[in-house]
Amino acid sequence: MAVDLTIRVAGENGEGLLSVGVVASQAFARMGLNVYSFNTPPAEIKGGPSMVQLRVSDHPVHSQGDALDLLMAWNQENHDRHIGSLKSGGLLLYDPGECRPPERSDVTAVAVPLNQIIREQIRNPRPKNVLAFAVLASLIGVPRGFAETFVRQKFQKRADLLPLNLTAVERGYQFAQECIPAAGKLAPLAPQDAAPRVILTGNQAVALGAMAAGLQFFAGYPITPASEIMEFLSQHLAACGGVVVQSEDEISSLAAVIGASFAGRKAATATSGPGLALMVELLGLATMQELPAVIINVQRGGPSTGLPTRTEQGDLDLAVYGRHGDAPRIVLAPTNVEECFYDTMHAFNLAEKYQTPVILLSDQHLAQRSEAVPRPDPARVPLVRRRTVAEGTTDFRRYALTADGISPVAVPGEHDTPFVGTGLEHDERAHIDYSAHTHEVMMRKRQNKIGNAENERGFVVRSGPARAELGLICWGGTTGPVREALAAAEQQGLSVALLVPKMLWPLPERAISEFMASVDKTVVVEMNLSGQLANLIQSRLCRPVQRLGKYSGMPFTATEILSFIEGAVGHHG
Amino acid sequence: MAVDLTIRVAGENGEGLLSVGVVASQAFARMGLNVYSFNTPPAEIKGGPSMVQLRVSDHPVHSQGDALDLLMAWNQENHDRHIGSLKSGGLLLYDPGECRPPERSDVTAVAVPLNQIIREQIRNPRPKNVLAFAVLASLIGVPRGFAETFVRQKFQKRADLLPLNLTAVERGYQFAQECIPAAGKLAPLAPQDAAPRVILTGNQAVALGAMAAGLQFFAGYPITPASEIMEFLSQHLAACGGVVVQSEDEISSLAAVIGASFAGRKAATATSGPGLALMVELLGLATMQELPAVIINVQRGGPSTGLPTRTEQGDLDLAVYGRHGDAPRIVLAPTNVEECFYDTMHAFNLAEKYQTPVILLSDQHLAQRSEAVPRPDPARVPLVRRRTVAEGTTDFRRYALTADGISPVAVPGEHDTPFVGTGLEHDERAHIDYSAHTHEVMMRKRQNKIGNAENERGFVVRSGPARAELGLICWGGTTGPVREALAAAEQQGLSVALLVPKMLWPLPERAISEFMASVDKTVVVEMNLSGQLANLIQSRLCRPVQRLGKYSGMPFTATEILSFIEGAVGHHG
Amino acid sequence: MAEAIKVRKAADYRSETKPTWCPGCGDFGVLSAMYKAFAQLNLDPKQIVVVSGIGCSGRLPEFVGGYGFHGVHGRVLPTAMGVKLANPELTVVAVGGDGDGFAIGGGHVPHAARRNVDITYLVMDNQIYSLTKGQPSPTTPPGMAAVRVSPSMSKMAPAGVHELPINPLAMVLAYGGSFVARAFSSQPNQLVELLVLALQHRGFAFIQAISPCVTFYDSYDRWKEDVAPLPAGWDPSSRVRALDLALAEEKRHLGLWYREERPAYDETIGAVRPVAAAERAAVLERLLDSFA
Amino acid sequence: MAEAIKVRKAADYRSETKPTWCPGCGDFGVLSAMYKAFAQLNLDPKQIVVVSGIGCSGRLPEFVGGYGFHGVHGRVLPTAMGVKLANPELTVVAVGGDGDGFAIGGGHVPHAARRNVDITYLVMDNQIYSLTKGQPSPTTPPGMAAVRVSPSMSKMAPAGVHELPINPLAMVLAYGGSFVARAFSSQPNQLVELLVLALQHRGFAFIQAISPCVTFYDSYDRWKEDVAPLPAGWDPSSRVRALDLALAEEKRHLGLWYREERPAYDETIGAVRPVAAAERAAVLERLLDSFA
Ligand SMILES: Cc1ncc(C[n+]2csc(CCOP(=O)(O)OP(=O)(O)O)c2C)c(N)n1
Ligand SMILES: Cc1ncc(C[n+]2csc(CCOP(=O)(O)OP(=O)(O)O)c2C)c(N)n1
Ligand code: SF4
Ligand code: SF4
Ligand SMILES: [Mg+2]
Ligand SMILES: [Mg+2]
Repeated sequence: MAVDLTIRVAGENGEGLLSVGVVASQAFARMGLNVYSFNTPPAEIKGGPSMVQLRVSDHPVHSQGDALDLLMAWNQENHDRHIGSLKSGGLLLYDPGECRPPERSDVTAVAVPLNQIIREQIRNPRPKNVLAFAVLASLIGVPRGFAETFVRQKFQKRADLLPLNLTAVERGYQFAQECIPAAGKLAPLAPQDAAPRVILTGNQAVALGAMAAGLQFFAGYPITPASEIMEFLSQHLAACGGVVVQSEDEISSLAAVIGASFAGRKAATATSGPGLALMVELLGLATMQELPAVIINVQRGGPSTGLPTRTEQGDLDLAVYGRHGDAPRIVLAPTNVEECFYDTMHAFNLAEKYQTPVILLSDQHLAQRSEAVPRPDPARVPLVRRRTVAEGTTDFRRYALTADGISPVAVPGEHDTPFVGTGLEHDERAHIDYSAHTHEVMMRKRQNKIGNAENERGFVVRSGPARAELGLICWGGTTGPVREALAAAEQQGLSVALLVPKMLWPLPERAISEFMASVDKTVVVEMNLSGQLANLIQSRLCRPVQRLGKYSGMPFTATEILSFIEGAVGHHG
Repeated sequence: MAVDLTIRVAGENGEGLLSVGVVASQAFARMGLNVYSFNTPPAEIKGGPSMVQLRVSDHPVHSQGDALDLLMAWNQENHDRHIGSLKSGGLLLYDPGECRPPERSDVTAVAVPLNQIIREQIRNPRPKNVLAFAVLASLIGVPRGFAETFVRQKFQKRADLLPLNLTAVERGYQFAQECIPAAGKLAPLAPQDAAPRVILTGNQAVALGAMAAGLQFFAGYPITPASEIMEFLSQHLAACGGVVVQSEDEISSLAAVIGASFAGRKAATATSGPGLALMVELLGLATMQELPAVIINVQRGGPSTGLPTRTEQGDLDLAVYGRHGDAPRIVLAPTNVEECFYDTMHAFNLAEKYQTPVILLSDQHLAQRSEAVPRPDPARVPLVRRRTVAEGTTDFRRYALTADGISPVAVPGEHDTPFVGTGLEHDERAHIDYSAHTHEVMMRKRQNKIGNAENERGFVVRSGPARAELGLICWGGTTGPVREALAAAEQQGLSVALLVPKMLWPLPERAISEFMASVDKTVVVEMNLSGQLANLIQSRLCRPVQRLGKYSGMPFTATEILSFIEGAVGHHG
Repeated sequence: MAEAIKVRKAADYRSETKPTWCPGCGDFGVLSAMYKAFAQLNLDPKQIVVVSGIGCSGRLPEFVGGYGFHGVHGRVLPTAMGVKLANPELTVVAVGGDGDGFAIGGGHVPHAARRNVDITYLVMDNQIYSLTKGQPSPTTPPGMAAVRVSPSMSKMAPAGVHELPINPLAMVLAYGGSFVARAFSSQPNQLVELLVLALQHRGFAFIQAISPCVTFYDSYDRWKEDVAPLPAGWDPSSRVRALDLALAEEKRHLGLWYREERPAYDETIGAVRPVAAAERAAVLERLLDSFA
Repeated sequence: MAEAIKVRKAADYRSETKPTWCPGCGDFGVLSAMYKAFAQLNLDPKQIVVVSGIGCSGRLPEFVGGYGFHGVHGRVLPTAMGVKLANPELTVVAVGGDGDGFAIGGGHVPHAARRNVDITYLVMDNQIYSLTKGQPSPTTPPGMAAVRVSPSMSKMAPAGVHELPINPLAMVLAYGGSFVARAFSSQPNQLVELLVLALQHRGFAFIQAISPCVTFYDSYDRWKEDVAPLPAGWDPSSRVRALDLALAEEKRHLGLWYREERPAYDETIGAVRPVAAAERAAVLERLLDSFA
């Protein structure tokens, strides 16, 4: 069987702990291994218990992993917090200067005196992260030469720190090789010969996807866990001729985005639930004026300020129904870091094509974890720009009633056919008109136009057998663990299929309906309490689905879903 | 058969036209007649065509009426606009100085030289409204003495204007009696001996209901068609010890309401779609802190700024689903002016009892029309105040997990058990807590608490036979015309039943499900395009409903619904 | 291509839509001043974007024959900023009412001013919410017995308005506004002059245009008494002096109160510039390299 | 009932929750000054409501043993107004950060000031968004090379901040604030003094409390250089003088800049007063009569 290790390092926040994850992920990815890492930031800004978890494998991994193969505890408090998650037979590395000798007898416990090595052999606290990395790297079979090369590259620009860190690599390898008994050694991961990879968080992938899609204007307001998108773009968008504004609030962010879109540019904002809530009025304006705009919403635990650093899929209702009056829009949800890149590109394309706001739903776990993914190729998604008025048009009608509901637009500075966009009801010429006829016609135009987006291809992914006892439907960040559970269930011979709609509005009714017809029982898996996608499906298809919800602030694990599957179909197996 | 007249007066805005409606409604109501009146304000502030429509009957009326029995046209433009609505055999009164002789031969046309009488006999343009009223009153059999007494009372405080207006009454009666041929006389309405009545608009009824419920703090921001609620309360709430703030925007309105509620007071705001959209973030806070608050939302045509002076039922989705994270609340919708009073009282009671925001959905037509209704009796709804901490409690837990999910609250200045409310996830003591367990428990607490409100009695009204071919479901302002159509259909022997949920969230699933089981086919009638209640029903019950929608900015007429019913079940009849 | 330079007249900026304001509304004066200012600068209508919020005043863009954006209530400044940064070649004019600008939209003013967004912001100040039929606004003066007032106002404030009115000029000066002026719609020549200066100003140009509402708060008579030119020889280069006057003025002084040169926002943070697909692709590849 | 008057010490205002701020955070100084001010006035904890928005600073109410309201980002002022008008007996203190107060919440400040809502509003100004890890705020100074700055800040503003920082004192003075002061969390005695005055002030009392963030923008050293007392013999009765200084100051002057007596909002528009059910019923009947 393939090798697949789940490793957790737990210590005090601020000790360089999180960078162990960064360093190790990069190194493992460069070896061609698959890496999936995440961490839980503490509630406090400084200090407080913290952990980073890495899953490393020679085959693709879709979730953070579950029971730990290896736990490295930097102190007693963190040992106590996490020891329960170590699997029987797993490896515990603990700092004997900070922890009492461990009690569990079903695991291999090895003392790794990190602080003592730092104090006595390195004499500088900074490289503790590299030391920890070296111990781990050695244990999972990373060749020492590789680790050294990697650290050299990493500290290329900090020549002053390089010697210290190289020493840390040396001591780490030395310690692991000399002092860790054979029983502690892990199944070594062989370097892979993989396609080129990059390590990205979901937020980085979204920002890169937006740039690849031709983003020109971004306005945002800081909010956990979406801020990194704006920060990334602030550093890099200018190189592509774009502008980033940190505005005074989310309302102003979306207003500016809408203004920039009116001026013909591709524009976006990024926020989380509380910010999306503030954008509701302006979202309706964008629908009414038929303006492209991309709104990235990184969901966190709600309601209200909720759990800003935890994950949840609680904003689907708001994304779909958060508008006064019937103001349809498009809602997408990528399911992993790689898709964060491509689906963000699609979001811009759909916004331009349908002249509509598009909400892209990410979530804290998807946005802030990192994954080694195949290097994204922007050329895979040809860019779309909005339909504009034909040269020489004299009888310009901004909201011309066309067969597909999409009307050519004029762009200030570009076209000689000025018009006045308005959020009041208007006729084809954009003139304000409250008559019953105009309102009816324009309501249908806007509704049908968005309805047509259901026919876009590539936004529903089906897997598993053509007929199955159990059909799972899930969306967004929940998909990874569901996929893994599905693979395991298939190996057990359980009859399960999976449907993942990446476009959530308009709901791909046909695909879902066909899927439901092909399974005996449908269960919608999502990270919320009320079953928001389940409700949407029932409301459109009138066919009952069951719900598997999680609302603890933590992502599903594959094991949780697998055991659900076993409970649901296992009795036949 | 009972007498039932639909009368329209159409002229230029600003000529005192709208006050004809006010004066006539009041006079007819004082006679014990039922009155239902509405008007369409023009798009411009001043000038522009305008009309007022009155339906007068000796039996209860639930809608604005349909084909006109009488049209009074003050000028040509308005004649042309409205002549098509006059029923065959109806009576047309036109001002011969302003209109050409009319062309329709199937109506009785009578010249009423309003402007000439004003000019030559009264010599002051002001009492044109009273003159028009007098002509109408005479035609429908209001005794002249009654009209005079009424006008005397009306102008009690304007002694200077009284003689002019009495002359107008005299001339009006004289003209009608002398110059209108017998063919033009309408079936006279006899004065009724009815229970005491008041004439109220929906907005006035809501404001009075709020006062009756013990409203102490109101903050709002002007918006059509909700402003009258704030204006009314500004004049009158102080007498009940309350305060009204016109705040700088809707966000600040709801923030202030939430602050006042935290301080233990009954508090409310009123707005329309764009304002509700801005309140979404704070609504989540009220749910999270479990604070009572009443939000009155007077729906208007959407999306965006939409059709501010027209009616629609497009904000149900926003009321139910406008929140990030699973943040349940209660949504109510009264169906007529009388219920605006009582249901507003209920809204406050439910807010206090369940410690939750309650959204009351009205709509432009319901809010701004006036109806003669039985004088409301505040004593019919006993007042509820939130459960507070028991005297002497030492171990105060603000969010104690109780059987019904409702926890006693402490009020600043009143209870010796201070606590800190927060929108972050919190434990029973209101302490911030991000742990999975606390989040799960508190999510369920909030959800179940609101879910229990489904058991409140009196919020679902069923009418018609116990079993029927066709079952209609409607809500809010659509109910009046549906009721009338139902009565007509029953007279035709058509098999139709009606269910009206006045609580829309939590959805009264049991009642709806039983209703659907008792009919062959269910149709949801509502004034929107997407079928928002229909979607909610399907999402909860998974049983298909059909939809009859209207989205023209105008309310349904009973005739429209009747002909739908006839089409749906008529073929058996 | 040699193209004859077209010379435009005020009438060329009229749209096909006839203004819907009440006869006598101050906003007519503002509109015609705007036509004239555009004509003086001979602006190309396709390069003009007039952005507005909601209110009677917010209808103005409809009546101008350039591009227009009639948005939602209170968001005119960030919207206009988006337009300007998206295409710095455009002439962007933001207009609206006192409610739109200082109540619901008041939170955006400091930021437009301190950023020095290169737009003209003209507030048609009628000291009331007109479109909603006459509730008090942030600029409504506390005493108002002498003027004709709407029923809504007397309902909203049965005993008069109690809030201190805001002081728009003082506020914008305190925010760091780089061009601050006041005009009166009944003195159109000055308004045209100030508009021309504002349109030429590189940065955030604020004009408070007194523009009475004849229907809900007919204050023409009062204003005629109340306004005065700025003191003779007024030097618009001192923010402190302008602020002192704004706090202390007895008459409402009309004219250019303050102006300074400071880089505009599209210069400091930059504006959108067209970039070739190949350039964008190269940037992306470099960035992706850094994650490998 | 004769009840012995309880005399409270600062420690009596501590809540059971230990502050979660980073060691060295300026907000500690603000918190302990608040305990002391409450103690000096011997306030009954059950009569105190501390309202806050979101931010590191917004956590303060949690650490105070009175009633507290930790609301959403930027809405502290209208929330506090609601509390105060609902029960004018309460002592209402609004607290928050520079982002909470001047960015997302900036639209509410003018209105709280001009209404003269009787609350104390203390802004813990660290010139940065700390809770979100260090983006620039409306008070971030354009030049900041000398101080330790967060990674977020250097990402958000790779070439420095370009906006003019807002001037909180000038703004609140221009808004008509009736009590305007500045303090420094490292000079706690003065802060206690100013807090006591603010709590005693009938109306809107604004305190800008400089409160450095050691983690994302450690500016202690700069501040130690930068602050100075108000000029000797400063007379806090002139708004114009205060504004002039606010625009021109070279050092950041600490102390009471301005104070005036003016009726508070709960006096002008009134506050909630308990009314007997019978009285309410009578009012209603009278009103209903008018519709008969
Ligand atoms: C979010 C929102 N709230 C309220 C309104 C209602 N509304 C429209 S215009 C207006 C105020 C108008 O006053 P002002 O800005 O001074 O413009 P004026 O009509 O006086 O020119 C209000 C409150 C709205 N359209 N949107
Ligand atoms: C609507 C909304 N937008 C954004 C955020 C994220 N957020 C939390 S605190 C904060 C700013 C904090 O800065 P400041 O107010 O200065 O407080 P500090 O942390 O510096 O004390 C932001 C942007 C939020 N909670 N809600
Ligand atoms: S109501 Fe007043 S502001 Fe509006 S158009 Fe009429 S005069 Fe002008
Ligand atoms: S991050 Fe800064 S503001 Fe926040 S607690 Fe730490 S030092 Fe204080
Ligand atoms: Mg105005
Ligand atoms: Mg701050």
